[in-house]
Amino acid sequence: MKAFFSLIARDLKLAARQGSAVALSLCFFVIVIVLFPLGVGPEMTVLARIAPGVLWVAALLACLLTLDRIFQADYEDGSLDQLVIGPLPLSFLVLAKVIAHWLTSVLPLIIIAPVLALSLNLASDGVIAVTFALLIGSPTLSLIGAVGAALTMGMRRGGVLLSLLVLPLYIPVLIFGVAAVEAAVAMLPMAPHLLLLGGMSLGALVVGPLAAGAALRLALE
Amino acid sequence: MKAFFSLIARDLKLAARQGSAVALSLCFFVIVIVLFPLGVGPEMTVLARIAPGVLWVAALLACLLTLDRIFQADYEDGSLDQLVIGPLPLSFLVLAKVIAHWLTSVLPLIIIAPVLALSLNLASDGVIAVTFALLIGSPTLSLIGAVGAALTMGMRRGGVLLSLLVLPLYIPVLIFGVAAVEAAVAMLPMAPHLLLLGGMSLGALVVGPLAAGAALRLALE
Amino acid sequence: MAIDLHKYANPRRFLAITSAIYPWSLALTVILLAAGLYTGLFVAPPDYQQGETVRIMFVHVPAAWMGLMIYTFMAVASAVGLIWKHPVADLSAKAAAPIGACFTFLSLVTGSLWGEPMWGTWWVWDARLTSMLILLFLYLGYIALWQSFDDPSKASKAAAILALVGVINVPIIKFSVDWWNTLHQPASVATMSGPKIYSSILTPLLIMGLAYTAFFVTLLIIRVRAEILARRLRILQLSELQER
Amino acid sequence: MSLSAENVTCLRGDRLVFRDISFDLAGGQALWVRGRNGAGKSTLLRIAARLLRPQAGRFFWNRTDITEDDEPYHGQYHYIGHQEVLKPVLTVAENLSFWAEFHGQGKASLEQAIEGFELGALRDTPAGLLSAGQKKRTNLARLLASPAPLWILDEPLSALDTHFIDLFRARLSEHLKAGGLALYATHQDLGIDGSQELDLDAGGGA
Amino acid sequence: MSLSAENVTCLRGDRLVFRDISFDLAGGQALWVRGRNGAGKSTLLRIAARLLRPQAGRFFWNRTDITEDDEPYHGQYHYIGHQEVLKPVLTVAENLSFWAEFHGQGKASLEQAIEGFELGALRDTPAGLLSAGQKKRTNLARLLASPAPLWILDEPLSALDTHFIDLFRARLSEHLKAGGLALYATHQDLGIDGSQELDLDAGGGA
Ligand code: HEM
Ligand SMILES: Nc1ncnc2c1ncn2[C@@H]1O[C@H](COP(=O)(O)OP(=O)(O)OP(=O)(O)O)[C@@H](O)[C@H]1O
Ligand SMILES: Nc1ncnc2c1ncn2[C@@H]1O[C@H](COP(=O)(O)OP(=O)(O)OP(=O)(O)O)[C@@H](O)[C@H]1O
Ligand SMILES: [Mg+2]
Ligand SMILES: [Mg+2]
Repeated sequence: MKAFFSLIARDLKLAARQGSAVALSLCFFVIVIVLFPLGVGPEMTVLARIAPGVLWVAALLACLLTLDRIFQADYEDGSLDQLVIGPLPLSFLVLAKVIAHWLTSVLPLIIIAPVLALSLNLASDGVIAVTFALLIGSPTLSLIGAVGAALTMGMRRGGVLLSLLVLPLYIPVLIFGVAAVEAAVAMLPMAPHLLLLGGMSLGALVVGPLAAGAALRLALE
Repeated sequence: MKAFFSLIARDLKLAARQGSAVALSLCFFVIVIVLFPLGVGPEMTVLARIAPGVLWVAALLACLLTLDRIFQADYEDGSLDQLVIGPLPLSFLVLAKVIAHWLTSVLPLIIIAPVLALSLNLASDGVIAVTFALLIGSPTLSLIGAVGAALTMGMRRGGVLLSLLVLPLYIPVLIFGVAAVEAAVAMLPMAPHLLLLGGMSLGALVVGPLAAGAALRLALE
Repeated sequence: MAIDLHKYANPRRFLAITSAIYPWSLALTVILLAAGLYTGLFVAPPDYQQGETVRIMFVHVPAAWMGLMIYTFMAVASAVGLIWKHPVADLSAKAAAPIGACFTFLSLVTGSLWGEPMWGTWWVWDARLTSMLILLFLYLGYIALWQSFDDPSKASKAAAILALVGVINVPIIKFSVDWWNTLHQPASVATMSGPKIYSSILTPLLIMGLAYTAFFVTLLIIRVRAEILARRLRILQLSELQER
Repeated sequence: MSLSAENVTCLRGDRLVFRDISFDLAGGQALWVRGRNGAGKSTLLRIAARLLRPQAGRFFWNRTDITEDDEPYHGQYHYIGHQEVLKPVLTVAENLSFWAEFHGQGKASLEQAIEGFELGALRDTPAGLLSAGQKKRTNLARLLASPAPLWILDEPLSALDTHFIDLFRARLSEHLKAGGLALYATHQDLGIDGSQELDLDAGGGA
Repeated sequence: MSLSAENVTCLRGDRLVFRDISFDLAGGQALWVRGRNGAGKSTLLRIAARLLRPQAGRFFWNRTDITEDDEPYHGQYHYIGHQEVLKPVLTVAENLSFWAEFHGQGKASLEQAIEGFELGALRDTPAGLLSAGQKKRTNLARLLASPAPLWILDEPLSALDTHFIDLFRARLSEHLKAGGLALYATHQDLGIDGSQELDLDAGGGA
């Protein structure tokens, strides 16, 4: 357990010290959302219409982009070798890394999402919905992403393969996430969608670390 | 001159061998454009309305993401030290790297853009316009991007800073690029917009390599 | 301006000259600010459409001007610093950036405060507003770049490169309203054909503009002097280190 | 404690790196793995650290077969490879204290590691600013930051100056005296008393 | 040909690495830069390769001052640092031939480099698969892939086995005999006749 928490603590410290992980995904998220109105034009109705989609797509992409950081840096400088031969079972190792990833790369997006949603002229029910939906759905993104990251680690065409592997698995999250927001905007109940998102997160919590652990062992040999 | 072309040739060979650069930006571009209809919903009119914006934003982001590759890999393995003390003047060195970047990371997007534009239900005039606008405007993206990449090379918060520095400079390209497409769709002349884009590319061709060369020398010291 | 800076860029002379100017610019700031606020808030008539909210203009418009002007100033100072290697030019660019960022931020905030009564929303993504936001990003990038280097002489060169490349955005921001039809007002004071508004509004506006400029000069002097002293301290420390 | 290998054979890609390597190492002993460049020293050490799987052969830890199930071997060794395993933005002390904690150790062993490799003056230097030899020492200090009976060391001397080579030799001797085991590959003779030698050159190399 | 330095002083961060270093090197001579870990050897070599700027001091190439304007010095030297400068996906031959071409050389000098460091058997191996010593040799082979009068070498021996140390010494002697210059930092004595020594330990180190 001490190893588990010390690993999370180290990753958080590294993120704070280097800054790049936290800020990169956040910055990317904000940039996408700032660029959209510029590209699409300022009409309020159009913006409000596409806002849930833009927010979710931006969050998905921001997450996708930071996935390779889960293991890559440790792999390159040899730390991963040392982590793997250490006392922590592989799936806990993955879990610790995923938690650190979610805290540094995903949580900041969720915190800033309401402001961006408002600026896109989303109705206030939608703003709340998008925040909740992200909170409940996004752990799936990190967990599934870790499997992809472990599978493609150290590979030559890693980046691409990672996107191709992970993306199809992200689509359900996108669809239910957007559905939840649109339901809220249309004053329909959004609980069913949120429950589904939660269910996916729980499933991913069980499957993700195991699969990613196995993939890690493979990739290192 | 031999040094110049051998550097371009090497970068192209590396890209072909590793694949990741070409495919990553391409893959990202396609993914953004595929995700959009999923997030926004399949209504043709909405899609056609936002298509020019989505295409340009996706191209901008794809380019932004590959920028750090211009110098980072060579910096990390020590090649950049060797390149800098070699026979090529710094601004030509930058130019060679930018050309390789554009060929491997931007040109593929432009080639596939018409297909994606059609899939977003853009009018055929718009499809032609978007291809031309990208062809004329995108060198600016690589050239300005190189300045940002050189300025942030080897920095701790490099990735984020790079986006923050480069993004504001990309906005004019985005605006005129979208304007060109929308003009074409509305049957208005798009030549003025294209001329402006071309002018920017020429300006960037002069300023970019000089500024990036100066930045490189700074970063290496 | 470039020539002037060039001539007075020697730090010692700069310190001497600025200590002479400083009290005057401080006094000017206070007087102009008082005059501008008085004429703006009490003398100028309320607008027949906008009512009393029009008075936000006297804060908003000069702040927007300053945001644009200070970035231009930074670019010029950077060029001087790069070409003639004058340390004071670099330092003034560095010192001006946060001030410019504050003015830009002020214009954004007052603009949105004004937008709520006028357009019924705090924020729209029109060209003028967005480009002002982008200007804020430019300032932030510039400041972040300064902070990313440990070595000030490197930082000043890197930041100068950025300021010079970034200055192309200033005209785009200035003319964005003329080039695209947007919600926001087109320029009516600083236009090619001269001002187009009544003098009862124009006068306080111009006074406020001057007041902001004086304020900027005052702040700039304070900050550059602090920078020069800090750098001297560092040089002292380093030479002490070499002695050891 | 003991580590033994029986007829270990390794292929990498299509290339036979070495075949039928055996050794038997008891507590207090060291094994010097020698060989030309490319002979397969690093490969053998990575196999011993279970970071690579051999094509054939068996491994025993304390006479228990660990070829398939390495449970008893887990956490019994340290591996120092060619890579420095340092995070450039963390200081020397932060880097080491993470590894100490990760292996369940506290402050005390951190201090021991810093003293053991004379890193006191560098403790608050970010690892990215260290010189080559300073990095190497920090990496070696992981050996003391958490105790483990077996040390697997791939070229531990490279980049060290003569003073620190002596220092390292002293640390290694202490470890052996306390009953530890070591497996090391160097091009230079370390001169550890009673260390066995394993020469891979019989098997080739390029 | 000659390279000389006068009173070179270097600060990194706020740390004085060394001060008032001077040397004078003529064609056919080598300078062995010695010093403890952290003494500043790599720093001095990077300064000589114009990859770092010193705080103070002057450099002369062929008696011309190159402190400000290094035009005459450009392309006159090779620098081999700690990093391997290899692209893992390119083969040994491809890596070397790029550097040969970049410096305007053709096939002939590539062959010379490959032979000179006995890389023939590895020519089509991707650099990513090489062992540590093989990487080092490929990196050193850049010295022969394009000619330059001055060689600046930072720990050229690390990871090499005794055979290749001898081979490298032979290449260096040939270079010096042909009138070349060399500046090298090693912890081990290379035993080059008539090489000067520059000991940085007077200035400190940690
Ligand atoms: C966040 C929102 C806003 C931003 C970023 C913004 C930005 C600017 C900028 C940059 C200028 C300088 C124009 C120049 O020098 O050419 C300006 C001027 C001006 N703004 Fe705004 N503005 C905002 C909101 C508003 C609102 C809501 C109004 C009122 C309807 C308004 C009215 C004006 C007026 C009247 C001028 C003076 C134009 C002139 O005469 O030159 N602005 N604003
Ligand atoms: N992944 C791989 N695929 C194929 N061959 C490999 C691979 N990795 C290493 N080799 C080859 O295996 C051989 C042994 O490599 P190893 O790194 O074990 O050598 P070494 O004895 O440590 O040499 P050095 O003294 O140079 O460090 C080398 O010839 C190398 O080219
Ligand atoms: N960027 C930097 N900022 C501050 N200090 C630095 C920086 N880079 C190196 N140093 C310090 O400068 C000193 C000299 O480093 P250098 O790499 O030149 O040593 P070296 O003689 O090559 O040592 P080694 O034998 O270990 O390679 C070291 O103490 C190092 O910690
Ligand atoms: Mg080895
Ligand atoms: Mg060194």
